[in-house]
Amino acid sequence: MSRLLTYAQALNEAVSLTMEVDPAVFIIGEGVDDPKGIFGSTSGLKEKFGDRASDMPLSENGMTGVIIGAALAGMRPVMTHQRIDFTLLALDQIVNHAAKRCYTSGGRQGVPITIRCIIGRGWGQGSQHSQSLHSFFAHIPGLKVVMPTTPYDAKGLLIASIEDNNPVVFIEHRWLYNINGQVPEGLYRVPIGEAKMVREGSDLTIAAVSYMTLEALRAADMLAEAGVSVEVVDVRTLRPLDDKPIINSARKTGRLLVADTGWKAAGFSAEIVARVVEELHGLLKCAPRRIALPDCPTPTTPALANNYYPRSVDLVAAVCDMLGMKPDRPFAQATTAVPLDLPDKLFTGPF
Amino acid sequence: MSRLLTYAQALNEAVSLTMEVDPAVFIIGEGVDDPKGIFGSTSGLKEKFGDRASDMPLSENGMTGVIIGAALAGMRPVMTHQRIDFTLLALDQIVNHAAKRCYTSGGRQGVPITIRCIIGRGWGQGSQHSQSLHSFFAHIPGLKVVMPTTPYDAKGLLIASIEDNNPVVFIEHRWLYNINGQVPEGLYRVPIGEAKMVREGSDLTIAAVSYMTLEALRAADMLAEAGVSVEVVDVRTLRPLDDKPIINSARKTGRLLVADTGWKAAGFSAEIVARVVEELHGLLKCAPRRIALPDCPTPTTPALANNYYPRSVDLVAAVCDMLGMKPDRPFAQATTAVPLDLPDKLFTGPF
Amino acid sequence: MTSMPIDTTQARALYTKLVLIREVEELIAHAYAEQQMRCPTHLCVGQEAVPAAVGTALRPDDYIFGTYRGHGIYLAKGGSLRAMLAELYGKAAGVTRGKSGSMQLIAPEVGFLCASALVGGTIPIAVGGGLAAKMRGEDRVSVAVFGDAATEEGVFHEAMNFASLKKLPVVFVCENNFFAVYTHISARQCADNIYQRAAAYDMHGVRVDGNDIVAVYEAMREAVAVARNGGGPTLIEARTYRWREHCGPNWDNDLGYRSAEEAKNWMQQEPVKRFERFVTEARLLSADELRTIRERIVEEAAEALTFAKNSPFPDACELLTGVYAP
Amino acid sequence: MTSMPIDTTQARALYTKLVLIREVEELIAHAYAEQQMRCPTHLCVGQEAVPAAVGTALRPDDYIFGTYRGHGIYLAKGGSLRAMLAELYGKAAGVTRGKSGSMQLIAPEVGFLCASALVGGTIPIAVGGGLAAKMRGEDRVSVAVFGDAATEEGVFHEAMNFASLKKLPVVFVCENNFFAVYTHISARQCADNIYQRAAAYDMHGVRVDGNDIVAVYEAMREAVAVARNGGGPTLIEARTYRWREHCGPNWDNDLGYRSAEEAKNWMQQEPVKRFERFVTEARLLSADELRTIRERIVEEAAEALTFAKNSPFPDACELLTGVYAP
Ligand SMILES: Cc1ncc(C[n+]2csc(CCOP(=O)(O)OP(=O)(O)O)c2C)c(N)n1
Ligand SMILES: Cc1ncc(C[n+]2csc(CCOP(=O)(O)OP(=O)(O)O)c2C)c(N)n1
Ligand SMILES: [Mg+2]
Ligand SMILES: [Mg+2]
Repeated sequence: MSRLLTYAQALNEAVSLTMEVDPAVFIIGEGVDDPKGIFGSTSGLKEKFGDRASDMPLSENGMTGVIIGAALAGMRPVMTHQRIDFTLLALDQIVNHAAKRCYTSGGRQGVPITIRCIIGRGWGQGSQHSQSLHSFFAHIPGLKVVMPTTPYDAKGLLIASIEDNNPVVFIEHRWLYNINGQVPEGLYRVPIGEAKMVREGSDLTIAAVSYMTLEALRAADMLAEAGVSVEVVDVRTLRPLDDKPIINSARKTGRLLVADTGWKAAGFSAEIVARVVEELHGLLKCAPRRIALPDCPTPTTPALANNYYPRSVDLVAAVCDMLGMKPDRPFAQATTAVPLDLPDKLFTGPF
Repeated sequence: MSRLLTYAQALNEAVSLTMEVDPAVFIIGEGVDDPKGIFGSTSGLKEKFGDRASDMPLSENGMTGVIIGAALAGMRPVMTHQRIDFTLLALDQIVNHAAKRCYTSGGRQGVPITIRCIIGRGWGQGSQHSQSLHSFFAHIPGLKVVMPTTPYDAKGLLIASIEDNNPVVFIEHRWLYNINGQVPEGLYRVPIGEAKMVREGSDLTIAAVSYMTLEALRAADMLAEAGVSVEVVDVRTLRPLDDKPIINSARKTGRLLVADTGWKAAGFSAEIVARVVEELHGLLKCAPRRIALPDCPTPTTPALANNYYPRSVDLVAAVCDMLGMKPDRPFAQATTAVPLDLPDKLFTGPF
Repeated sequence: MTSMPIDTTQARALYTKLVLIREVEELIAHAYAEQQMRCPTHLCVGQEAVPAAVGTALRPDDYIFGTYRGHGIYLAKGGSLRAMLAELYGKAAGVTRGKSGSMQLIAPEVGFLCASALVGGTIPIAVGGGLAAKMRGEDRVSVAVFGDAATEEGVFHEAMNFASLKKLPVVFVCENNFFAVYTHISARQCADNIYQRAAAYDMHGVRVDGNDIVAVYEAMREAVAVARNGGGPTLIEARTYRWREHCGPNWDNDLGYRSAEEAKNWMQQEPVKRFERFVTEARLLSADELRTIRERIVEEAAEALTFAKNSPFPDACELLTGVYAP
Repeated sequence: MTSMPIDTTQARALYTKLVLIREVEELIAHAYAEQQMRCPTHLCVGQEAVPAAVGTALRPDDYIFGTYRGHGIYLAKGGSLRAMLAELYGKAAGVTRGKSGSMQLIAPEVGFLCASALVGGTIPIAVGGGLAAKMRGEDRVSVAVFGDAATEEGVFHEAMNFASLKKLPVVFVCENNFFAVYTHISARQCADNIYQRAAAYDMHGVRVDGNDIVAVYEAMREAVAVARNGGGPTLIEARTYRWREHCGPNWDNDLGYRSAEEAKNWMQQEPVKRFERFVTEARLLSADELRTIRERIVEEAAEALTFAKNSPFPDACELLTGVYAP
């Protein structure tokens, strides 16, 4: 049976169900059992599972060590970070320790931990509360990195992550929390390591990460009205990266645009471009392109933040340019009216 | 007057000279004033400058905060890390704090710190002591990232880094410490943000990072004997990246090979490929290629580490393949005799 | 009769800062609902005595480093009120031209060198300020102000060790309001003993009633004097209470994470009225004088708010400027 | 006459581990010069009493977590000698098939869950072992072994707080050998008071002579008993001395970072001879018995070395295996 759930509810259900079936699973993080319950994604777990859903001191590196140790001792911990920026305090444990343990044990030890991190934007979060640092994790062998877009994928990928015997960095975009989607009851898995074609098209491929998938779908709608057929692939897993659907799509359409939530330089979008051009030499009809954040920290004032985050209109403009078309004026008007430091109401789904 | 100095001596001289002319400069790091003096690169500074050359507690994040604060209060600190892996403990201060300060002060505050980090390999350093994490820093607006290859560049770029009003991550490859090169006396600067063509050629461009520049030059020598003309560009600065010499070279030769000291996935080599193909659509004669580390942590045993690090023969093989040639046997034999967990004696220079 | 801990000049300075912080925070709380200050804003209503006393105990050339809950020390150290409010409105006249909002205020011209939205982030940075002063042989003091939860971060420990090792002129001021967002200190720390941790670092530690501005001021003056004279760092734990929600202008005791009684008890220890009672009873300042000070502040604050609201946004082209220092 | 702290069985167990560690370390030091153990190797010669006592005080199902200077606790906890030496030689029969060398030994089958080349890295990881035991209601104890410099890292503080907060069954064992590579503790820490820092975390702290295996054993047994019975964590500071260079097999007092006298004094407190004197004087073990134990160990070690040298390297195709657990 499938119901309409929000992304937050889907996450909550994934944790709750895995905790029900496996006593080794527990969840720990700053605010897990507080009145807001990580934007609703952990609400009720304390009531159901007692100490297995718990708060923690503000000690990100140490507490990551703690869950690694618990995992080595047979548990299956889930950690939450309300902002991915806080994981920079814990990279020694994540990168030097968790990511290396399986290999350096000669394959004898798994580290079944899931580290949920929220990326976000809006309302003047500013430079230290809105980074999108997924490329760091995508760079590191030994980690798995997932970034689900829909409530369905959020639940299925979170269950798969918790059940995985390796450290998984599970990255959620705050602006997805309120979107709706059909989500089956009970345990199901979306396999880690599979990209997904979410819209078929023939003129151009957009490979999109997380929330940018929604902007890409919207851009595709807008472009469809202008007779342009865009294919959208939701990357979903950054490591291991499933490049085949992206490469196949780009081979078919002959054009690649990558839409990322992070910075461009030495970022994840570069990896997609590199993989595609390494495979498709001479088969692209125009140069690939990346839409990512401008090369500066996040400004707080809406006057500048409004121009910081790329949106569907920017994708539309890039696509038109790649196709040698002049973008119609109405495209731009369609979205600039929406206040850009709050989630776009048009994006509530269902997806 | 120019003399033959080692890379380590060149680094030492850069710090010493800047400390002489500017009382705001000081150097701090684990082992700075010990008998080994960071592989000789800080030897003698304690004797000359007293407390301005000092050891520090094993508190990487805290001590990075300390130098940021000292910089905000008018000092110009240099920090050393014997291994870049230790900077993972300090990324909160480097990325969340130092990198953001100028922008978030509305351009009012500079953070003139230089963070020297050594990357390395060999003698079973293993997974936690031999990472090449430059792509992390290259991703972050607000940081500058340099990786000099020659003693001349090491001195000139280190002086430029210390004099720069921004946080500079200065990355040194351990295997370069003993190479020799002509180094002028006195203060001189190599500008941050300039790549350098170090060998002219017409058939293919190798863009190389740090130590891989030496492997590239050697590969070019070997290929020259087979009548292949390779151009080599030493990237030198990763952020801000000076892509023009690389793009111009690739435009001329029509072929691009990137040789990096780090991992491939979402790494720095992807950025170079992406920049070049975005600019040179339809102008490359074959697909670009990346030579980087295999997608696994560093193994300790020489039996596996021997196949971990790419070398000149791997570059030669890639070049031959890109040119549709079969590589001659002798190429391979030329280097496999050298023990691969010790620095290659053939690479002592002068450069 | 015991000797008076403060004189009239000090009383006036303390009261001015205390009321300035209170009035400005209340003004922000009121105006925030208009949704024109579009950035996360952490008010220090109820806690004003700590920043007011700390700021008053310092010289203009002393350094101070704070947190996202930084309006108090910004104002107490002498930062421009207009520039702060303009910053909250994201305006070009803001302290950082609107680039960092409420959470990362600075006022380098009066020694407020930086704040951070990362808990604990500026503790070691403040120690660096002390190191710079010591290396240059200056008699400047550097102060770190941080919350109770910040002491859970490893950098607290690292900063304490280094400051004590090098006998740096640093004062660590912990505003212990018992909560990190909705989580009580008892769920995060093994003991409610922050000031006692100083002993582990061979450092003097002192606990004060953070709602008693005179107590904070005395502890601070002593710590500053010791630091200025080469005696090394001190840790001050000031116990106080946040009245409004963690982030934003509202009241949130209805959420149930803390009890109404607890909040009521703390509000009875309200720092402003308490100090007013003290200075009038001690005849340091008259009720009239207090009223005059407050009225001037209210007027000034209203004027600054109007200025902030009416001043222009930064130009769009500023998005990419200031990433690097020249 | 005071009561005897240990009986014959314990004396035999302690002596066996003590000599095993000493003989194996010396054997490695000797063989290292052949340059066939091609990985950084940190010997614990001079410090053997600490790991030997710690290992003896634990049950096989207790957890232990160590550092790159980990041969001692690996052997004391019961790890295979052959597999350890094969690991140092980079062979497929090594504990990790040659993938991590000396610095990251493990022996999960006897509870040695991991080591780290990052100073301080495994302190919080050990706390996690304690958390797992407590959550499952087991009476297992989890031990963190680390050097003096590790206490400078923020994670030490974070781990101590959390272990005490949750009253976890953890024992923190600090091997204080006064140096981090060439740097004396006085240049790194504000006070030579590691065991006293426990107080800050409402935890029991104890300092012992780390060259007196009986003293370490007694402190450890008490800490383990408290932890096993739900009494929470203890911090033990064992003061000892590293004889050879920080990393590698050589002597390095000629470098001048520590004095010859200091080293000589410590060597006079040599743990093996000291314990031999103790057990023979107390008539717990005879000189003959001691000789027999040592001879068996020497033989076993020589055999293991031959095994390690002669066993095959891993196949080149293993480079890319084991990055992820199935
Ligand atoms: C390193 C880090 N972890 C978590 C957070 C999220 N966070 C923001 S404020 C806060 C509470 C901090 O409490 P405290 O230090 O006591 O200061 P207070 O807000 O009470 O003034 C938390 C957990 C953060 N900003 N930084
Ligand atoms: C986080 C980190 N910083 C620095 C180093 C470099 N390093 C390796 S061992 C060592 C000394 C550590 O001393 P201590 O903890 O006392 O242990 P000991 O070697 O004396 O047993 C240092 C500084 C490291 N490995 N990890
Ligand atoms: Mg608080
Ligand atoms: Mg030591």
